[in-house]
Amino acid sequence: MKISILVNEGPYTHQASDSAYQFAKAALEKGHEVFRVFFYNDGVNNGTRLTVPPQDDRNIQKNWSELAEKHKLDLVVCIAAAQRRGILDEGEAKRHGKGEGSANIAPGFRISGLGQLIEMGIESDRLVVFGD
Amino acid sequence: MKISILVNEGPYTHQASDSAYQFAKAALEKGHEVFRVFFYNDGVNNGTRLTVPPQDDRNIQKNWSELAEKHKLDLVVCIAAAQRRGILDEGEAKRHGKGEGSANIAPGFRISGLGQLIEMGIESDRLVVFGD
Amino acid sequence: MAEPAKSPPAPPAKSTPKKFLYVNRRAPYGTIYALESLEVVLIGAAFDQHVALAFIDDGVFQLTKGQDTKSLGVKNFSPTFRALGDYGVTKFYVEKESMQERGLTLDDLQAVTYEDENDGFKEKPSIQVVSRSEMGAIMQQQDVLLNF
Amino acid sequence: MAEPAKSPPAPPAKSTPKKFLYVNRRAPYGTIYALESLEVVLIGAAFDQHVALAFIDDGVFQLTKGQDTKSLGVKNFSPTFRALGDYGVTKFYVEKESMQERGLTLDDLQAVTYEDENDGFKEKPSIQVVSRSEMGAIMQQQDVLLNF
Amino acid sequence: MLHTVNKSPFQTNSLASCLKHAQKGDAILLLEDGVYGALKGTIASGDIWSKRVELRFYVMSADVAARGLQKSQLIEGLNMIDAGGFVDLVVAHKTSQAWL
Amino acid sequence: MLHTVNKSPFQTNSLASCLKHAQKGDAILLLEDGVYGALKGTIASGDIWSKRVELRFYVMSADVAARGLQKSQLIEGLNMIDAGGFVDLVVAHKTSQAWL
Repeated sequence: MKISILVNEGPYTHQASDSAYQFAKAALEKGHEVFRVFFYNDGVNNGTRLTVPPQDDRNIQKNWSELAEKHKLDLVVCIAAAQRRGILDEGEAKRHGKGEGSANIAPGFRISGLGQLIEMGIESDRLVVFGD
Repeated sequence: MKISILVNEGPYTHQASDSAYQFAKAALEKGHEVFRVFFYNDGVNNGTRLTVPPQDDRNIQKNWSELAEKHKLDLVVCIAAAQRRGILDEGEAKRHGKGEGSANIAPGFRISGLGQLIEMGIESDRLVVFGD
Repeated sequence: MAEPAKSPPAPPAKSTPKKFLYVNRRAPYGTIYALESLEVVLIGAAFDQHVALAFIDDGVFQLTKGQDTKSLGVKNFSPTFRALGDYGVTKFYVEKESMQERGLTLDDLQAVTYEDENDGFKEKPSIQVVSRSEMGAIMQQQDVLLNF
Repeated sequence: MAEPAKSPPAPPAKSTPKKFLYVNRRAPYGTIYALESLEVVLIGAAFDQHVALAFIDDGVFQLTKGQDTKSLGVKNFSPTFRALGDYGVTKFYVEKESMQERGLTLDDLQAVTYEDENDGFKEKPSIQVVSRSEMGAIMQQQDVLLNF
Repeated sequence: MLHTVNKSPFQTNSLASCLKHAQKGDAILLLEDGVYGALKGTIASGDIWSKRVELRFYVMSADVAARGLQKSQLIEGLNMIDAGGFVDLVVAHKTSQAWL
Repeated sequence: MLHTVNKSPFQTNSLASCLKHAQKGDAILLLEDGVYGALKGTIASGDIWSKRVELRFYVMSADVAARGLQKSQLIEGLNMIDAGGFVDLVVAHKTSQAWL
């Protein structure tokens, strides 16, 4: 079955991203297709490559990036929400004059518009929401 | 009177940072000393220079940075909370191999330890907490 | 009303529009969820799906009239609700019990209307006050529920 | 018990330790607040102030015994509470009514103890169950209240 | 229809509101801090107890374990599931709704 | 002592818990979504009404205006203040506590 996931909260502060990750992993293990994971609201903060969690803690961003690589997952960060919260890819960083090297989007994530959220609602058999 | 402020939430998602800013500004206008503003939990996200809020919205990070410059405010971002959430200064970015130019701490903010929070509790006449 | 536990229906073909319900349970301004939900509604209106908004619990506060955010220094987004009719978003289900619990009547909410193109562009109210049990039934009829 | 409305007392001299109360009102793991509050307590213990912890509302869940976070993949920080005695943090005020409302008894909480250096290093319980009105009074006696 | 509740019933109105809107035969999944709703003998447990026949209740076992809740403390007859069980629930219901 | 409440009493237990712990003569400031606690004729307004003599209540006027609440909808006798008034309240009380 084609399943999509919406994540509304950032890493560590709320359990939402952990729950979404465990759910996505289990869905893939059961042979379902994860059509897309959309990160909205503070959820965009999952997509920063700059996190350095304590050594004895899980690395939530890395978990997502690795899952994306392994299963060709589509991890989409909402552009409007990302701009408000300071998550930029190279194009965005340049466009807003933030300086060389300041793009902070993590591997496996891409920035796109809210239309991607609507589209995944249309295209997927199931949509599951995780938030605060 | 010597007043300190603790901000526990990031910009835009919760009103906490707006409330704290309005409070700090009013305290300064009344002639009080704002000894320190400490950003903890998701509050560290107030200190990213990469935000690009919509043109018709307030720029929360810039508000803080400008208030800090005007009044020589001490804006401290907790290092442990900042590492979890991907807010780094140049030293931190280098230490963790994040690449040239990737430091994203905003002007007027500095990264330091939790001891600064305890110290401001000891040194200040009043401590006011803003959060979710 | 209940879904069968083990036999999900086949997904609709791509060309069949789906029923989207945006469920608003939070007050405006204290958090950004109401505003960012509205941004999704605006984008979603371009997609030719069936769209409705539900306002329950503190979500009913999003529709109060006379919102004035000047002193707060944040954007007043309540007028945007009134513009939704032009985008074909004309179903605002507002829960009666949620209003009553909060001391609100329909008079405390702003008027939201649309022009019905199937009825000589007559101006009609978008807000429909429904009971809690009607709201529960409405939720069951959707294809996609969006919660923020 | 009430503070005078207009005549605040002078702040204590720098050398006088202040009374810090960490007020825990949230459950562990669903949000990070409990963990990050504990991190402040650990750092604060080095500062030679009077420190106490209050557990009210869902905060009482932070002290349940038998927490096992393996399947969740997050760090179990509940053993840290047991280490606080070694840092001189020996006052855990737990609210009786909050426990009762949640179906908890003292038996459901882990034992937290400290060695009393003023009493031959005898092992004593750190947890003190107090009534809600006692908790209200304890809050009034503080110099700094920290809420996360 | 599947409802997910991730909040403590002692802190927010999410579970209460969910139970008022759920329809006969719906499934309710308690996860994250929502698992505190599964405790028996609390000021909130009456709500679930009175709906336990009309609705089907599921509880995320990893969240129960993390919070140190013992089986003997929980309302009888709730279904303990893991992330795979969560996926099965989603698949088995046309729609799901998160009571955030 | 000053208590600040920034949550809607319909969504969380913050105001209820605050009022159970506040002591005679304490000041309570409702701000952000906490101002909904100032509405009269609601399922939550009895709590404040019954404590209005024992405690002093303040409401952030900018938050009331933003939410479109009219004076006629609010419990009588609460003190409307601005950010400067908030500062004065903090100065006038040795400690403050945020019921987040």
